Amino acid sequence: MERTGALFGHFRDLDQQRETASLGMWVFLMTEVMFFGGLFLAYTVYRWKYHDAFAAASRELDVTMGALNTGVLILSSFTMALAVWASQMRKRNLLCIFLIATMLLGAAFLTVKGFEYAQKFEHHLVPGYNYDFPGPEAEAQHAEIFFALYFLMTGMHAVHMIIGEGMLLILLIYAWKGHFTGDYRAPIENGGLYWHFVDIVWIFLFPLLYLIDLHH
Amino acid sequence: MQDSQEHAAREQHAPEHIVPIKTYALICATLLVLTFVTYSVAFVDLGPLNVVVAIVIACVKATLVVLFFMHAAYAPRRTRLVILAGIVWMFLLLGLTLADYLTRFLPR
Amino acid sequence: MQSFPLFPERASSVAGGVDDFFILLVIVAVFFSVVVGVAIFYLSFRYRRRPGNEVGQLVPGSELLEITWMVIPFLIAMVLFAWGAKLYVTMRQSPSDALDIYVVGKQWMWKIQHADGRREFNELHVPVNRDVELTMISEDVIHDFYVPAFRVKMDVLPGRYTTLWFRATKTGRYHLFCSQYCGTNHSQMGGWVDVMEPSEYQAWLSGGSNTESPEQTGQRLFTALACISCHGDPSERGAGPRAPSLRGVYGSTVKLNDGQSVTADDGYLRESVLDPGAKIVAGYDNIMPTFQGVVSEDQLLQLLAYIKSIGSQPAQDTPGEAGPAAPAGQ
Amino acid sequence: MSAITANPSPASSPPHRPHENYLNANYGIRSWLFTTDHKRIALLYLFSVTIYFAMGGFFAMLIRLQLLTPEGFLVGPDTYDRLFTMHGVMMIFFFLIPSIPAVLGNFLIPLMIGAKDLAFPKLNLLSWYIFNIGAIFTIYSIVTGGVDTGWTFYTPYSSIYSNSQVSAAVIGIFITGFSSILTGLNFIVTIHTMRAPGMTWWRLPIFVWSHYATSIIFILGTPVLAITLVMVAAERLLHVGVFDPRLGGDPLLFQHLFWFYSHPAVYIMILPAMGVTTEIIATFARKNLYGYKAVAIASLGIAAIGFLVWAHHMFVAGISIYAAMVFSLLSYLVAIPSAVKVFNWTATLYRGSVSWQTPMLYALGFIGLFVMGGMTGLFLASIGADVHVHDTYFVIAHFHYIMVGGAVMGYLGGLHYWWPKITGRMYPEMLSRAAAIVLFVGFNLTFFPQFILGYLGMPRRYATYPPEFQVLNVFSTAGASILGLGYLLPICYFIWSMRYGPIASSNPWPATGLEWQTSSPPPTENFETTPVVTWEPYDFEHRPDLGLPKPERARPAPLEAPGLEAGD
Repeated sequence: MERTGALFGHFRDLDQQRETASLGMWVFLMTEVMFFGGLFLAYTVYRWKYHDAFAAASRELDVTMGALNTGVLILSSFTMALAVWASQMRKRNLLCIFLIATMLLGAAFLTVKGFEYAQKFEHHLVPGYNYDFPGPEAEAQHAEIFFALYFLMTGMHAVHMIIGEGMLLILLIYAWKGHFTGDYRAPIENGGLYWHFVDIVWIFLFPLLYLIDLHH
Repeated sequence: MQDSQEHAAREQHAPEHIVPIKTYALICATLLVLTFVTYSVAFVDLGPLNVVVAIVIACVKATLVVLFFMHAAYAPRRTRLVILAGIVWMFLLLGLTLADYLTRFLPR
Repeated sequence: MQSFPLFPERASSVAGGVDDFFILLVIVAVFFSVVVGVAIFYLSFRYRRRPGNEVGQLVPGSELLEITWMVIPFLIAMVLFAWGAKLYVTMRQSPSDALDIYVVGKQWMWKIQHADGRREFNELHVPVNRDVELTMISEDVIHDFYVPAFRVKMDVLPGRYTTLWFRATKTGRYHLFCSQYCGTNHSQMGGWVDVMEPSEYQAWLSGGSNTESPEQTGQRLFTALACISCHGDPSERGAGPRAPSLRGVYGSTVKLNDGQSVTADDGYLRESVLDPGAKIVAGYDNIMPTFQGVVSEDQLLQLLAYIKSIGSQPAQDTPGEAGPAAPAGQ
Repeated sequence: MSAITANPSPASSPPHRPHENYLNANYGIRSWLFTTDHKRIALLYLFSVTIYFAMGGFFAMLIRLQLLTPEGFLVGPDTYDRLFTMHGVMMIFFFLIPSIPAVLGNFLIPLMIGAKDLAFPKLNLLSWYIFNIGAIFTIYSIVTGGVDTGWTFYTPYSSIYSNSQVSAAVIGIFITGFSSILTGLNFIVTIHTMRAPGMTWWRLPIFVWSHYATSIIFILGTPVLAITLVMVAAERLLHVGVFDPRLGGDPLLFQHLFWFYSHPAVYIMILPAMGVTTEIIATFARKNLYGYKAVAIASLGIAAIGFLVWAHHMFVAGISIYAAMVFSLLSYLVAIPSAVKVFNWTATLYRGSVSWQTPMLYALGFIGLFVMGGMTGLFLASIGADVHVHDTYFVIAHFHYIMVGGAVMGYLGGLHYWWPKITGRMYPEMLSRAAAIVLFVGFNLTFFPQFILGYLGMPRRYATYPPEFQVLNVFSTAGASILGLGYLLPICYFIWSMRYGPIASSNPWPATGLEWQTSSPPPTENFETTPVVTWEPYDFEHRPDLGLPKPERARPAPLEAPGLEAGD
């Protein structure tokens, strides 16, 4: 579809176009909810079945890094919200600065995550690769399910983060060219929605994976 | 005819809402505080309440993000309906499956 | 080609009920299909397009009619649901004094052991007019134990016991199928169920060569695997009560050290052998090693048979074990 | 009444120089592969799903041939297991699920609501590419040895024990899932935001309603299947076990996750076919649809309740008996919106002007077969009867009545009905009626004996079977050969008609929908000017623009005996 100014050919007006883009993004995010929902279901079932093994396995995770990462991701959501705000206020430079800040915070999150993964490899906690959990055999097996879910859940989350970083880069380039400080801002707003959604997933992953019965 | 067009117009012309920066900052601070709270509480033995507290705090945080960072508080009703559908369906998945697991070994 | 049946043989106590229900369903299905079919034919002929009837007439809707044809199917559906559910409850509720037979499914055969020890493969001999309960487990993938003449089937799962009961009402030889797809030779994984007169069944049982009953094997394993050194009765062996006695455990309610209690059924006992730390009896420590990889599914079923056999006996008034509720074990 | 000026009326369009339309707007392979026009994408989908249907059909014929004799007529069990798996995978994921939504829905939804295109045209094209990439993975798995797990991919067989190309097939289906998601997303957003002035929700054709309901399932169900397949692939490829029973994993968890999508997926197949049927019945009865609102709400009701019933596939799998009862009760509730639809379709014929043209034959056939498929669904929803017939040929017969008798009949009926709109040409009427009747007869001969086989206890997925089941299997195979020939007929005459068929007018039936208000085939932008809708749906009485005579109030025709003279 060719663009005539900010309006795509098959829309009647800008309002219709904006509403459409926003609704499309929200619908997409609901598919993401269900996507992670499957993992949350698997997690819930096994945590209910193998509570103690899950608690023991959870204690192998680095809570401090997890908490730190939660903070980093919340801050990145904040800067992303500010980026949307800057786009609404039509401030191009501010928009670019906030986008860069978001990207940096996202990269920081992924770096910390990378260190955590490396730790798991060192501690022989990677199922299917070098898994060797200290403890009774049955508990070790159930803990293996925990680590399988840990890697699947955080891995899927990290994949979304990486996609988000790529998306931010593209947004940044177009923002720098001044695309999103006029009437056409849907990509920035939808990018924001996506980024916040990824944040929300982590908000749930953190307590579920890292904070099982730490008081023992 | 007349009202249907009006209705369509209302649907399509939701005014764009600009949230002040102060609100964002406030929400961000709240989220960070809640993160700290959930982290600290995890080390206190509350019995089965630990997981409840953790989930409740996570839900509060997620709600704040959805409402303010994602502007759902200012979004048209249709958007809120979509969000509601997502949440309801996820609970259908969890609830009905757990309905099997939680009753599977009941005496019969 | 030969003559072929249109209705399967009926050889169990539930088969008649299932067939009656099935016939009711057929009547409902045929009734509605015929009503709709005749209505379509009649209306589309009666109001066919022809000169003078080029356009249909506007027919206003009727809420009453809509509600009527929502309520009527709803009521019929609820009757059918209740009927089907009642039937299902009968099928799933095992009678208490059933003959226990153990079934292990694997790709692609059924291994069956009878209460007195006789083993057989892909064939099941049962006495007529006697409740039989199968305790089933799979060594690999999901299988399904299906006897069409009995109208019963149940999936056989890896890692968990499922049970199936029936009471054969007619002697004869009936198909046994695996009805959950399990790989290449799925269609070969089956055989026959032989329903015999009780006397014949006894004769058949004794026809096996020097087999011991699963209980006896289980008792032997109980000693051989040194279960007895901890779980044995102090009165018998003088072993210290490091672990709860297993006498009278089966079917009783067990208090756990986290304050909860469970029923000591097949699933619980299985878990306690393979994953002893999962549920620990109140008052004991988590010291038992796992027997995963040490005992096979067959042996596990034999141990279970032994524990079951001493479970029916009341707990001896052994010292160190108090409480009216039978103390329980791992 | 109608604010838009109808485009070239049949008389004014010269047969040799067709007007500018989406087909002749530009030429060349690139103009098709890079098109964002929903109508061209629909044709791309038509092309793809026809190929996959042919593949699935080919496997089906081999399956039926194999079952001609008890000991297996054709191949060994290894090959047979691959045949039925690939038949199921191709037919379900690559034909039935995309067939009506991605072909007819894609083509018609913007036309029906008076939009120029779907909301996201590029995503629409992307979804076609994703669909085919997924298909390539799956076909790769066939070529390199096939998959033998059944289309249900039950763990632990699929994740640990099977020695076939499970991973490639699973990845293919995972990828294809995203094309469903994008299509569903596109439809939902389009229906919400792109309706023409005056096209209120209660003026939407039922076809659009049913696609809206279908899209809800697409977007809320498909992701669950996607993540489930990710877990299977992770367990198989990386040994990161989630379902592995050796680790204490629960194989039933997979079944819950799988059926959470795959049961509603049945409604993905049947709901659009119901939409097609509704359109056809209203048009060929030339009458307003009886109980329009009830039918519209029933579509949404089926989609919603459809999500609550999945565990009726697991009654004998070892789920809790309490859960089984809840799911059985909920399963029965699906009967109510389904019954509402059937009764309303039937009531629509009352006082209509019924014409037995080809699409109508398919639509009436659809109702009959759907009623039978639906009623036998009651057997499976009730736990007591399901225990016996579960995983037998009864189930096979039941879901083929829904999927082939329902969805495929609806799809073919829809293709005939909108063929003049899609191609601008008519198909041969007598030949197509004959094909419809052949299909109806062949279908029933194939699948009705399987109900009996199932009650006799023949389990599904059997490469060999006890000899007493042979007679019924031979009937079934004989029917399948008729059915197979029946499918060749439409393929042949559709291709013929694209070039040689008589030129179709813009509204040949005539019908009331907006899609018939533009020319056949429609121009790229769909409408010359944005249409304004001022009429209620399926209203033939107040539409002088259709050129029909006024219905006569006094009906002279005397009541005649119900005849059985015609067709099926």
